[in-house]
Amino acid sequence: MWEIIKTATPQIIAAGIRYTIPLTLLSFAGGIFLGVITALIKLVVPSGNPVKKGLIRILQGIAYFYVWLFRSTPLLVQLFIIFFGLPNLGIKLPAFTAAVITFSLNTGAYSSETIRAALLSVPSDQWDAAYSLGMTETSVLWRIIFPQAVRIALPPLSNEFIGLVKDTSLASSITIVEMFTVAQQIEAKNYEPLVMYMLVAALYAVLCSVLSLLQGWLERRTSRYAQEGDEAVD
Amino acid sequence: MWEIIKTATPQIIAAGIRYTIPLTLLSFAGGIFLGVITALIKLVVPSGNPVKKGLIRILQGIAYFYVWLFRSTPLLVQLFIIFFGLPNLGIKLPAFTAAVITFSLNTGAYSSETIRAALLSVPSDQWDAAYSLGMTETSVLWRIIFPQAVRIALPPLSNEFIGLVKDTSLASSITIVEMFTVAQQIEAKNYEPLVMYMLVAALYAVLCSVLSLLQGWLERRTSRYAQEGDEAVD
Amino acid sequence: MKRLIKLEHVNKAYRQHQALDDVSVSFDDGQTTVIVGPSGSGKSTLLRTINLLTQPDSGTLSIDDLAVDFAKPISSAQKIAMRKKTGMVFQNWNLFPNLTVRGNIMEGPTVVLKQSKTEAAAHADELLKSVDLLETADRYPNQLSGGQQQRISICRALAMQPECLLLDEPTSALDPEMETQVLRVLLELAKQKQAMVVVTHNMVFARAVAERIVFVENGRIRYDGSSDGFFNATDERIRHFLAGISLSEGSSMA
Amino acid sequence: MKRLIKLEHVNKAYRQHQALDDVSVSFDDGQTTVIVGPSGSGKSTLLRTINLLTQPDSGTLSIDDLAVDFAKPISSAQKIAMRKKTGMVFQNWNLFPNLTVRGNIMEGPTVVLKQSKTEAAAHADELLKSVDLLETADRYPNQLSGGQQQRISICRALAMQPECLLLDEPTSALDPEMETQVLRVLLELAKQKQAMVVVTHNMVFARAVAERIVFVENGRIRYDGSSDGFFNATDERIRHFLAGISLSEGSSMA
Amino acid sequence: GQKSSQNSAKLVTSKTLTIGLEGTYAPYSYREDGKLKGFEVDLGKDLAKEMGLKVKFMPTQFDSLVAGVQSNKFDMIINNMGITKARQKKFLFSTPYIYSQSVLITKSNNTKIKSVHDLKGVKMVEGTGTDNWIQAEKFGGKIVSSPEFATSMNMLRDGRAQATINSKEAFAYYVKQKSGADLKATDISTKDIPATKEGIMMNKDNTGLQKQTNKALEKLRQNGTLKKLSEKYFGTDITEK
Ligand SMILES: Nc1ncnc2c1ncn2[C@@H]1O[C@H](COP(=O)(O)OP(=O)(O)OP(=O)(O)O)[C@@H](O)[C@H]1O
Ligand SMILES: Nc1ncnc2c1ncn2[C@@H]1O[C@H](COP(=O)(O)OP(=O)(O)OP(=O)(O)O)[C@@H](O)[C@H]1O
Ligand SMILES: [Mg+2]
Ligand SMILES: [Mg+2]
Repeated sequence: MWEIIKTATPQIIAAGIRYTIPLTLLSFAGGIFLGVITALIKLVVPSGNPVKKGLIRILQGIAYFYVWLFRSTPLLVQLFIIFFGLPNLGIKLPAFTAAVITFSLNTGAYSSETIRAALLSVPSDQWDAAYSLGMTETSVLWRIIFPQAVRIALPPLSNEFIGLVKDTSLASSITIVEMFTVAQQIEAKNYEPLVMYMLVAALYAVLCSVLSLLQGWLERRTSRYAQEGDEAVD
Repeated sequence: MWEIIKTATPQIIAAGIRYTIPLTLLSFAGGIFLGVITALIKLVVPSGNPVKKGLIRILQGIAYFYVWLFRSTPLLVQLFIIFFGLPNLGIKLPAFTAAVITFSLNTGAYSSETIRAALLSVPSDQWDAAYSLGMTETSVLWRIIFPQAVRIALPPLSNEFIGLVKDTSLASSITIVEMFTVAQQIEAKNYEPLVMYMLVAALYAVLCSVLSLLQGWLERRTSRYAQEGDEAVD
Repeated sequence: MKRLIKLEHVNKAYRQHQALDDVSVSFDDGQTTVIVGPSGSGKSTLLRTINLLTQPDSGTLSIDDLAVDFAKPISSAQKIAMRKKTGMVFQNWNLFPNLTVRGNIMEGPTVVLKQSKTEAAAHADELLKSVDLLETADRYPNQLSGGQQQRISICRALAMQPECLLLDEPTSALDPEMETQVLRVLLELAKQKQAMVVVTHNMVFARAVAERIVFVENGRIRYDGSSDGFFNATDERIRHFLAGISLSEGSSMA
Repeated sequence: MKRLIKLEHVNKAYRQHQALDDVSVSFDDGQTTVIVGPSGSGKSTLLRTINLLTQPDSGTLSIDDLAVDFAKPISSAQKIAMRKKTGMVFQNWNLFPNLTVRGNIMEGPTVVLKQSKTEAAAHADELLKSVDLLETADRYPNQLSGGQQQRISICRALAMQPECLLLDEPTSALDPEMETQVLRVLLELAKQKQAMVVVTHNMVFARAVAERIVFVENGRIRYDGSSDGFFNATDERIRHFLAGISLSEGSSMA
Repeated sequence: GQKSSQNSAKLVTSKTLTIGLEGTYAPYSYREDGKLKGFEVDLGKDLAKEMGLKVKFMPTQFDSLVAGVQSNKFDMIINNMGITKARQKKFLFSTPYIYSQSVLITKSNNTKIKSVHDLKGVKMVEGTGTDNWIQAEKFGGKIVSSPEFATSMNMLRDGRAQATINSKEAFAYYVKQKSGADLKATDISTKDIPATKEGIMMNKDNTGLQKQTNKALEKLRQNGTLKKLSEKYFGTDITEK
C-alpha cells in the first residue's frame, strides 16, 4: 500500500498544480467578479429617466435569468454543453477555457446570492450616513458597505471556494486530467479504489485546509472592528 | 429526438421521485440540524465551572474537526468511504441510508459556516436587550436571533439546498440509480449525450425553480420587517 | 429602607481604560436614584453591570436575596434570576426589529413570565396608551421615529413589572411634551414605590424625579446624596459640571 | 439675507401616515434655525428630505443654485451635488463601524473633497480636540459611549465644511457639560455665519442657539418665526407643548 | 471462513445473485423503456436461473464496481472486465465469456492513420483507466481522457481527437444506431493487440462462487444460450476463441 501511495502522490500533485489549482483560482476570481456585478444589478432600484429605467429592468431580467439558469442546472451539464454543445454553433473552445468559463459562470450565479444577502445585511443607516457626506454610490459601496458585508459573506463564500476546488474534478468529463482523474487512472491499474480515494481526499484536504486557514485569517482581519469583550452566547 | 425525450422523461422523473427528492429533503433536514448545532457550539464562549468549560472546549474541538473534515474532502470520497469503507469496521449500511448520512454530514459542515456568519451578523445589542428581559439563551436564540439571522442566511442556504439537489447525483457511485444515472443509461443506447444532458438539466431546472420560488417567498416573509420604502442603491 | 441592589468594589477595565474604578454603591427599594456624570464616565457600564450584561473584573453585586462575585464565573440560571428583578431601558432603545411594537412589549411577559397572549397583549396596549402610541401597535420599529421607539422601549421594560427599573437616558429623544409624559409615568411609578435607577443628562428632568443623586466621573463615584445637596453643592467639580445648565439658562432663557 | 434652502409644497406619505403635509419652508444663509415639535411630527423626515435621503411624493427643493422637483426622478449626480452643500448629524449617529474614529471623520474630506490624507487627518484631530475626544482617535465606534459617538458624528459632519449643517438631536446623549461644549461649538459656528438647521427637544438648548424657530406638528408647520416670539407665544398649542419645561421647572427646580 | 469458501458460494444476500455493472455501455448493458437490457444483463439472468438464484442488478460507476466487489456489496461484476494478470492478482475470474476484438476508429476521410503504427504523437481519446488507454499509450498516442464511449465518439466527430482504440462490438452497435456518423473502424491485427478475454469478476476469497459460476457458464455454452445471446446483441458469435 505504501508503494502505491509513494508512486501515486507525485502524479496527483502534479495534476493539482497543473489543473486543479489554476482552474480554481481563475474560476473563483471570475465567479466573484460576476457575483458582485450580478448582486448589484439585482439590488438596484430602477429609477431615473425612462430609458435608464428600462435599461436597468433589462439588465435585471438578464441577471435573474442567469442566476436561475446556472443554479438550476447541474454543473456537469453546463460543462458538457459549453464544451460539446457550443461547437454546433461554431464556437469551439479549448477544454481549459471552457472549464474556466463554466466554473466562473456557475460560481458567479451562486455567489451573487451570497453577496446580495451580505449587502442587504448592512443597515440602510450606513448608506444614509455615507450618502449624506456626498459620496457616490461606488464610493459608498467600496468604502463603507463592502467592508462590512465581507465579514458576513466570508464564511459562505469560503464554502463556495472550497466547494469549487472539489467541483473542478468534474472537468474530467471534458477531457481535463485533474487530480481525481489521475487517481482514477492509477486506480484502474492497482484496483485499490479505497486507498486511492483516501489518498486523493488527503491531498484535497491539504489544499482546502490552506484555504480554511486563509478564511480564518481574513475573518479575523475583517472583523477587527466588531464587538470585542462581552460575550454573545453565555 | 422528440421520441427520445418522450420515452426518457417519465423514467427520469420516476428516478427523481424515488431517490433524488427524498434524498435531498432528508439530507437537507439532517444537514440544517447538524449545521445549527455545530454553529452554536462554535460560537459559545467557554465559561462556567472548569468541568463545563472543559466539556465545551472538547465539543468545540469536535465541531472544528468535523467541519474541517467534511469541507476539505470531496463528497464523492465521503460517500465512498461511508458505503464501501465502513463495512471493514463492521458497519454495513444500506446504500440509501449511507447516502442520507453522508449528505447530511456534508451539508451540516457547509451550512454551519453560513449559519455561524448569519448569527454573528445580528448586533450584540439584540442579545443584550433580550437577556435584560430575563430570557434564557435558548429563548433568545429561537425568538430573537434566529428570526433575524434567517433573513441573512436564506440566500446562501438556498444555494446549498439547490446544490444538494444536484449533488445527490453522486449517489450513483454507491449503487443508487438517481436521475442522472438513468439518463446516462438511456444515453448509452441512443448515443445522444447532448440531448439527454439537456433533458436531465431541464428536469433539474424544474425542481430547482420550485425551490427558488420557495426561497423568494421565504425571503419576503422573513424580511417583512426590514426597511421598506427608501432605496438602498439609487 | 431596604437595600435592593448593592455593588461593592466593582472594577471594569477596557484595555487602556478603567471604566469602573472600585465602585461601591447601593440602591434602595422604593427609591428613585438618578445617576449623572460626564459622557464616558461609566454610567452605562454601571447599569449594564447591574443587569449582568457586562461582567466586571472584580467586585460583588447583590440584588434582593441574590448575590454574585464577579471574580468567579456566573451561571446562566443565576444571571436570569437576577435579571428578572430588573428592567432595562437602553440608551439606543434596542427594540427587536423582527417583532411588531406590541410583540416587542409582549415578548418578556409571555416568554419569561409565562403570561397568556391575551393577558400580555392587553397589558401591552395599556402601556402603549399611557405613552400615546396605541396606534403604532402593529407597526415594526423601523417605521417609527426616534422618540416613538424610545417610548416603546420604556413600555417593554415596564411590562416586566421589575423590582427595579434601570433607565439609560430615557428622555434623550423626547420632546418636552413627551418628556413630561414620561416624567409623569415615572413619578407615578415612584409614588407606587417602584425602585428606579435613571441615567440622564437632563438636569431639569433629574431634579424632577431624583430622590437621590449619584454623580460619576472617570469611573468613580464623586457624589452620592440628596438631590438638593447636589444642585446646591459647593464642590468645584460639581459646580463646573452643572455650569452647562446655568450657561444655557443664563445666555438665553431671559 | 440669502435664501439657502427652500422647500415648497412638500408631501410625504408612509402608507397610513402623512409624515410631511404640504410643507413650505426655507432656511437662510448664515442663520441658525431650530426645528421643534412633538415626537413623530416629521422633523427627521424634513431633514432627510433636505439631504435627499428620503424622496417625498411631491414638492420642490432648492439649495443655493441647485433645484429638484420631487415628482420627477432625480439623478445621482444631482443628489451628490446638493448633498455636498449640507452636512448631516443623525439622530442615531450612524458612525461607520468599520472605520476608526479618525477614519470616520476623514472619510468625507478624503473621498469626496479629495483632500490629502495628512491634511484630512490634521483637520480631524483638530475637530476631535474641540470636543475633547482626541484620545479616542484610533478606537472603533463600538468602543465608545453614547455621548462620545454623538460628538464624533458632529465632527464628521463639520469636517465637510458644509454650507448648511443639519443636526438631528445633536445633544440628546450629552451631559450638561458636553452640551455646553457643543453649544459653544455651534455658537462659534453661528458667529462665523455658518447656516444651521437643528432639530432638538432640548428647549434650553433651543433658546440658546436659535435665531429662528420652526414648530412642526403632524407634518405641518405651525409656527415659523423668532425665538422670543415662540417662547412667549400665546398660541394654545405652543403653550401646551412648552408646558413640559415649565412643569419640570415648576415642580422641582425650586 | 477460508475453508467453507473453498466449496460453497458466499452471497451478499442469500438466494440472490447480486451483480454489479455500469449500465451505461451498449450493447453490454443499458436502459431501454425503463428496463435494464443488454448482453451482460441477459447473461446475468441466465446464470442466476442456472444456479437456482434470484438476480439483482446494481448499476454503479466503474470505480465503485471494484470497491463494491472488494467490500462485498456485490457478488460479481459482469462488465466487460478483461482478464489481465494485474486483475487476477486481486480478483477471481470466471472462464472467459467473450473474446473482444479491438478496432482503431477514426474519421471516415482520415487517410493518414491506417494502423496502430501510425499513432505516434496522434491525439487520441480513451476512457479513463481502460485497457484501451494502456494500448493507445503503448503505441505512442497523445491521450485525452473521456468519461464514456459516446463522448469519445463525439470528440472524434468534432475533430477534437483523431483516433481511438475501442471495442469492435461497441462501435458496431454505435454505427447501427447513428448511421450518419462519418466514422470508420480499422481492424487491428491480433498480432498488435490480441483479443481480450472478458470474464466475470469476483471477490478473491469467493472460490465457491467461482466454481459454481464456471459450472453454470459452461452449461450455457453447451446448450447454445451464450451463442444465441451473442448473435442477438452483436450480430455474430464472439463467445468462442
Ligand atoms: N419607514 C416608515 N414607515 C412608516 N412610517 C414611518 C416611516 N418612517 C417614519 N414614519 C412615520 O412618520 C412620522 C414622522 O417621523 P419622523 O422620524 O420624521 O419624526 P420626528 O419628528 O423626527 O420624531 P422624533 O422626534 O421622535 O424623532 C412618524 O409618525 C413615523 O412613525
Ligand atoms: N467595548 C469597549 N471597548 C473599549 N472601551 C469601551 C468599551 N465600552 C465602553 N468603553 C469606554 O468605557 C467608558 C465608559 O463608557 P460608558 O458607556 O459606561 O459611558 P457613559 O457614562 O454611559 O457615557 P455616555 O453618557 O456618553 O453614554 C468610555 O470611556 C468608553 O469609551
Ligand atoms: Mg451611556
Ligand atoms: Mg426624529
